[in-house]
Amino acid sequence: MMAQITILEGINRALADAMAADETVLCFGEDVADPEDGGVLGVTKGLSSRFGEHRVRSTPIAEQAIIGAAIGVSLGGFKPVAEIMLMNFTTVAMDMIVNHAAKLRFMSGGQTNVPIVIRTMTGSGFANGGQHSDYLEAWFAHTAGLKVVAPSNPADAYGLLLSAIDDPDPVLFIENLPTYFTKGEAPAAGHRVPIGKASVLAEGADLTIIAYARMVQEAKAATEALAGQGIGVELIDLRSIAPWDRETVLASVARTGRAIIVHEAVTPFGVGAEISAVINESLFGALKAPVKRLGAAFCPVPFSRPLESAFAPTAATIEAAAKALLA
Amino acid sequence: MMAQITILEGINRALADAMAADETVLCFGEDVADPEDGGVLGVTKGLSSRFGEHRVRSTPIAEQAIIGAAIGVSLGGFKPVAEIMLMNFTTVAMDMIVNHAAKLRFMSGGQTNVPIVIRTMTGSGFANGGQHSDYLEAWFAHTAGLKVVAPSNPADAYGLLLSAIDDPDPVLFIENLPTYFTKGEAPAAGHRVPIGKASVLAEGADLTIIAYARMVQEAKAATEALAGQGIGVELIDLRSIAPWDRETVLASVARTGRAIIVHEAVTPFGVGAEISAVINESLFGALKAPVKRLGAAFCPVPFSRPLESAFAPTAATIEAAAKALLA
Amino acid sequence: MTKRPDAATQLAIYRRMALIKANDERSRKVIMTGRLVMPYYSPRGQEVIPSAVSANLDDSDYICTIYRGTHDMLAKGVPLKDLWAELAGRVTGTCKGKGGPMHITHPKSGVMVTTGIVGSSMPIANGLAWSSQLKGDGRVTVAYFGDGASNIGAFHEALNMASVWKLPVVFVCQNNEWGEHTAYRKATAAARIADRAAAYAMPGVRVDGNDVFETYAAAREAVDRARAGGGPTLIEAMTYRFHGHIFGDADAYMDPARKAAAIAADPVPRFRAHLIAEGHASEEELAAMEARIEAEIDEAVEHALASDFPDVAELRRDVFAMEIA
Amino acid sequence: MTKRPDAATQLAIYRRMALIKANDERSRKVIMTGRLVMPYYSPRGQEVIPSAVSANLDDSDYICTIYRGTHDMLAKGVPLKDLWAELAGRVTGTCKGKGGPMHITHPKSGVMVTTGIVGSSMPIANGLAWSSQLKGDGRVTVAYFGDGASNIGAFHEALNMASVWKLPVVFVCQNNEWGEHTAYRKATAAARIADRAAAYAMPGVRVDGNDVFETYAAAREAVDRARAGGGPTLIEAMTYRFHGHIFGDADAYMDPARKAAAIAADPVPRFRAHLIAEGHASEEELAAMEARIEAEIDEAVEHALASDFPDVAELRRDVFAMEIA
Ligand SMILES: Cc1ncc(C[n+]2csc(CCOP(=O)(O)OP(=O)(O)O)c2C)c(N)n1
Ligand SMILES: Cc1ncc(C[n+]2csc(CCOP(=O)(O)OP(=O)(O)O)c2C)c(N)n1
Ligand SMILES: [Mg+2]
Ligand SMILES: [Mg+2]
Repeated sequence: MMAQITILEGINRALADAMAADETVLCFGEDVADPEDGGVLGVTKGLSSRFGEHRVRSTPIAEQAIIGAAIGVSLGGFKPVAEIMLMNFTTVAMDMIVNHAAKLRFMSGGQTNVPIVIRTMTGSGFANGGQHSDYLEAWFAHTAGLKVVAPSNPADAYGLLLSAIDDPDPVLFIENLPTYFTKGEAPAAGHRVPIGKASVLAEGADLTIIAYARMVQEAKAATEALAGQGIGVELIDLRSIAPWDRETVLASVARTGRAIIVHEAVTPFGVGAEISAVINESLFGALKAPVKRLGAAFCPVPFSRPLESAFAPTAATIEAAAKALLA
Repeated sequence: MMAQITILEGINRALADAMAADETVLCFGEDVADPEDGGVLGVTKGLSSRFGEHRVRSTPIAEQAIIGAAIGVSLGGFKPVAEIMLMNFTTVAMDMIVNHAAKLRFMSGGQTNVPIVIRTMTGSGFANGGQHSDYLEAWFAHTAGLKVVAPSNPADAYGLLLSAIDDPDPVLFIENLPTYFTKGEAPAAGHRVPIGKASVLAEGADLTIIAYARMVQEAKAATEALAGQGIGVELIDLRSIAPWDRETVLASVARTGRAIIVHEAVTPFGVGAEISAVINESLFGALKAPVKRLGAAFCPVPFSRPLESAFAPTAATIEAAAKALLA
Repeated sequence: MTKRPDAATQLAIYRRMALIKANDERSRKVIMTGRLVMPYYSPRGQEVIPSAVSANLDDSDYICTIYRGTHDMLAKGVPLKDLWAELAGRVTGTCKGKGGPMHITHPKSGVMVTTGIVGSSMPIANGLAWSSQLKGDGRVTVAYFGDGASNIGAFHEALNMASVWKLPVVFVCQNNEWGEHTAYRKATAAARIADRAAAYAMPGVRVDGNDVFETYAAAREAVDRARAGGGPTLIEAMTYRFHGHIFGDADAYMDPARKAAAIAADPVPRFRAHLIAEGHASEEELAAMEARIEAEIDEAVEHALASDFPDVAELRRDVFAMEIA
Repeated sequence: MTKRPDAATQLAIYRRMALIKANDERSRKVIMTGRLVMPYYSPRGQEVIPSAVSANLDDSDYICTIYRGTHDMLAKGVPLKDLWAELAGRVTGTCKGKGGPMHITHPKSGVMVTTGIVGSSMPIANGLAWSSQLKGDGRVTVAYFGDGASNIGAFHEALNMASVWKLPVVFVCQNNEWGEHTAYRKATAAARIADRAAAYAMPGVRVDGNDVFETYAAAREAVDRARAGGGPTLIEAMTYRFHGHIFGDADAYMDPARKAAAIAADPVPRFRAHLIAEGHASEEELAAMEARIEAEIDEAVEHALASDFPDVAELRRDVFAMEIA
C-alpha cells in the first residue's frame, strides 16, 4: 500500500516543494507563519521556519491589502500564494480579485500578467453558520481571467496546487474544511495535476455523476450503494471548475445518457447550471433523462445541526436522485 | 400618444414619488444630492432640494460604509435606496451585500429584515473599458436572500423601482448606462411592476427570445428583422432575474420549442445557464432545438471601439443565432 | 470626569461581569463534556468592557457585536435562556437556531447584529445610528470590535462616515492584544488604536479596559456626547484574552508569562474585592448573587438542551419574507 | 531639507509640466472636435505633483496610478505615441487598445498599473514595493491617488500593511479638493489627509502641490527614506482641479471664484516665469522646448489616428496566457 497522507498534508507539501524548487514562490496570509502557529489549522506549519518570514509572512487582517500585495509582488516577478482564510472573506477582496487580478493581463494588452494563487477554505458541516461556509466558486468561474480548482483528495490537492503555482494566470484554489483530515494516497514528489482535466473515479454505463470537492466523497458513497443495486455510475471528479473538462464529461454522458451534477453551493445560478446547459447544448436529443442538478438548499448556511445536515447534498440524496432519473 | 419619458426620468420619478409617499424612504450615495448636481448623470436631481439633505445624502467614496449604513438604517425602520455608482464597485461592498444584507433575516430567525434597494448602473458601449462596464447579476442571483431586477424601459424602471422599495427584502436594481436616455411611455403615478413577473413584448410561434436590460432593445430589433423574414419570435423581457418568471418562460418555450437567452454578461456561468438548465429540465423531450445562450465574449470589457462593438450580443448576432436554430 | 458610578451601578456592573465569567466557564465545560458542539470564542478576561459600557445604555440603545460577543450580549441583556437555546441550535433560541453563536440577534435588548466578519459591525452600526439621528429618538449605538479589526477597510470607512455625519455611535475597540494567532503589535502600525481617531477628527481615548471606573467614565462621556448630538467617539479598551482564539486552540503562540500575569490580574475578582472593601456589598451578598447566576445558567442550559430542534422546513423560511415554495 | 534641485533638474521638471499641460489641452481639443471618443479625466492644474515626484525616480522605479493619470504617466516617461495610440484604441497603443485611458500600462517606464477603481492603486503598489524589498533592487514604488480615495478601505489597509512591513513605497495623495462632484470637506472628516499618516506610525506631510520646490523636497525625502529601507511615507499634495471631474461635466457645483483663483495661480506659467527670472532658461529656450512638445504631440496624435484598430480576435487573447479557442 502507498503511504497515506491527509489533504492538509498534501497542501503543506505542495507549498514546501514549490518553495524549495523556486525561490520566487511566496506564501502569505493571516497567521500563516510559525510564530502564529502556521495557520489556525496548521496548513502552512513549518514553512516560515524553513524558508524565512520574508517569504512566509503573516499579515494584518486586511484581505484587500493581501490580494493587492499578491498582485503587486507578482508584477514584480514573484509567484505568491496568498491565503484568504475562508471563502466568505473573499467578499472583502472582490475588487482586487475580479477588477484587477483577473483583468490586468487583458487590460495591459498582455504586457503584464498576474501569476498568483489564492488559497481559500470553506464548507458546511462544522456548525460555523451563515458567514463562514459558503461555496462561491460560480462567481469566480463567471469571471474571465480566473481559473478555479477544488480538489477532493490529497494527491489532487498536491498536484493541482503545484499546477496552480506554475500557472501564469491567477488561480483560485478552494479547500474544504471538513475534509482537511481525509486521507488518501501520497503523491510522488513533483506530481502535477493539469488544470482543466477531470478524473474518472468509477466507470459505469447507466448514469454519470459529476462532483467536486467534498461532494465527491458523498457521490462515491452513493456510487457504491447504487452499484450494490446493479446501477452502474460513471463518477467524475471535476477537480477544475474553470476551465472544466468538457471532453471527459460529454464523452461520459454521451455513453450513459444521464447526468447528475452535485455541488455544495446553492443550486440556482450555480456551477451545475453551466454544466447542465453545456450538456444539453452538446448532447441534444441524445439524453435519456433530463440533466439533474443537486446543490444546497437555497438559503444561507444554517447553524442548527439538523438544518445544516439537510442543507447540502448527501450520499442518500444523490442515490435517491439517481434512482429517480432511472425510474 | 402617451407622454414619453426617459429611463433616467422614470427612475427619478419613482424615487420622488416613493419619498413623497413615505417619509421613511431615503436616498443616498456618492454625489446624489443637489449640491453635487444630483448625481454625475443627474438621476437623483431635485430630490435633496425637495426632501432635504437628511433624506437625500451624498456620501464619502466608501461603498462598504454606504451599504453598511443602508443595512443599519433599515434595521432602524427606514427604507433606504442606496446607490453604488457602477456595478463594478459592488466588488468593494460584497461583504455587506452578501454576508449581511442578504442573510440577516435568515440568520436572525426572521427577527430582523433588510428592506433596502441598491441601485447600480453598468453596461458596455461607452468606451469605459474593463472596470466600469461589467454585468455581474449572476453573482447576486446566486445569493439566497437577494432579489435582482433589470428594467429595459421607463415604465418598467419606474414600476420595478417602486416595487423594490416596497419589498421587505434587499433588491438589487440594475440600471444601464447607454440606455438612460432611451424613451418610452410614461407610467401612471404609483404604477407597480411586480418583482418576478416577465413581460411578453412580441408573440410568435417559432422561437422564444428571453432578454433583459439593454439586450431587450437588440432583441426587439432582431425580432422585427426576423418578422420580415416570416419568422415569428416570442420576445420576453425578463425584467426580474431573481426570482425570474419561470411560468411565462416555460409556457412560451413549450409552445415554440426553441429558446435563445440573451444577456450582456459573459456567457459561461451566466444567467443564461440557469435559464437554459431549467428549460431543459422542465421541457425535456419537448424542444425542437438546443437552447441557445448568447452572452458577451469571455473577456474583460475591451476599450477599443471595434472590440467593444464585438463584445456583447447585437441585433445581428441574435438574428443569426435565431436563424441557425431554425435551420 | 472620572466620577465613579454610585454603588448600585457598581453592583449592576459587577453582576454583569460575574454573569459573563460564569457563563464563559459553563460554556467551555458544556463543550468540553460534549453536550454542545459549536465554535466558541471565549470573552474571558474582557468582562469589564461591555459591563461598564452597558451601564450607560438602556434597552432601547443598539449594539452591533462580533463572534466573540457573548459578553457584549449578556451585558446588554440578552436573556440567558434564549441565548443558550440559540447556542444549542434549538427553535427556542433567539434566532430559532438558524444563526448560532456568531449571529445572535435580539432586538428587544438592542442586540441588532452579531457578525462573523471582522470589521463589519461598524458600518452597520452607523446605519442604526443614522436612523436615530433621523428620528431624533435619542438612542445611541455601540459597535464592538477587536484590535485586529482596526486594520481592515470597513473600520476606516465607518469611522470617517460617522464623523462626517456626526452620528450617535460609539466605537468600542476591545484590544485584547491578539487577532487570532497574530499579536497586535505584529499587525498594527499604530502604537495605540485610539490615536487613529484623530484621522477622523473624532475624540479617541485609550482606557484600561480591565478598570471598571476608567472604562465607565470613558463610555459615559462618549454616550453623553453621542446623545447630545456631538457625534462619534473611538474608545480603545485595553484588555487581554485569557484563552486561545477559539475553543480548542492550543494557544502555543501566546507567551505563557504574559498570559499568567493577565490571569493573575483577573478583573472580576479584583472588582469583587473592591466592592467588599468599599462596603458596597458583603461577601455573602455577592456569593448569593453568584449563586443565583449559576442557577439561572443551570436553568438556561437545561432549557436549551430540552428544547426542540427546528424543523427542516426552516430552510425555506426567513430567506425572504415569503416562504420559498 | 528644502534644498532646491539644480537648474537641469528644474528644467526637466518644467519640461514634464509643459508636456502635461500641452497634452491636456490637445486631449480636450481632440475630443471636442470629435476626432476621439474616450472618457477623459483632465489633470490640468495638477502638473507639478508628478513632475516633481518623478524627478526623484528613474525608469526602473514603479508607479501605480489612476484614471486621472495622464500627468503621472507622462511625468514617468510613457512615450507620447504609445499613449495616444492607446487613447485612440489602436493596436499600436501601450495595451494594444484593449485597456484604454483608464488602464494604461507601460512597464518599460515603470507604469505598472492604472486603475479605474478608487483606492486600488495603493494595495497593489505595496506588492510591487514588497518585490523590491525581497530582491533588494533598490526600487521605489509610488502610489498616486486622490483626496476622495483617502476615505475608502483600501487606503487604510494598504497604509497599515506598508508601515508594518516597512515597504519602499510612497503614497502621494493629490488633493484637488474634489472627489467627482463632492467637495473634499464634505466627505473627509480629517482636516488634513497628511494627518492620517500618524494612524500608521508613518511620516506624513502636506505640501503645496503647486509649488515645485516643496513637492520636490517632500518627494526627495520620501524616496530617499524608502530606498534606504526606512519604509513608507504619505505625502498630501494640495492642488486644484481646473476642470470638471470628467470631460463634458458642466461643473456647476464648483465655486467659480475659487476656480478662477486657482486658474489665475496656474503653476505652469508661474514656474516658467521663475525659470526665466532665475536665469535657468531664456524665453526663447522655453518657447523652443514647448514647440518641440507641440510637434511631438502632433506626431503622436497623427500616429495614433493613422494606426490600425486591433483585430476582433484580440477578444480571445490576453484573457489567459493561452489564447481562448
Ligand atoms: C474579513 C475577515 N477576515 C478574517 C477573518 C477570520 N478571523 C476571525 S476572528 C479574527 C481575528 C480578529 O481579531 P480581533 O479583531 O482582534 O478580535 P478578537 O477575536 O481578538 O476579539 C480573524 C482574522 C474574519 N472573520 N473576517
Ligand atoms: C470604488 C469606486 N467608487 C466610486 C468610483 C467612481 N469615482 C470615480 S472617480 C471618483 C472620485 C475620486 O476622487 P479622488 O480620489 O479625489 O480623485 P480625483 O478624481 O479627484 O483625482 C469616483 C467617486 C470608483 N471609480 N471606484
Ligand atoms: Mg483581538
Ligand atoms: Mg480629488
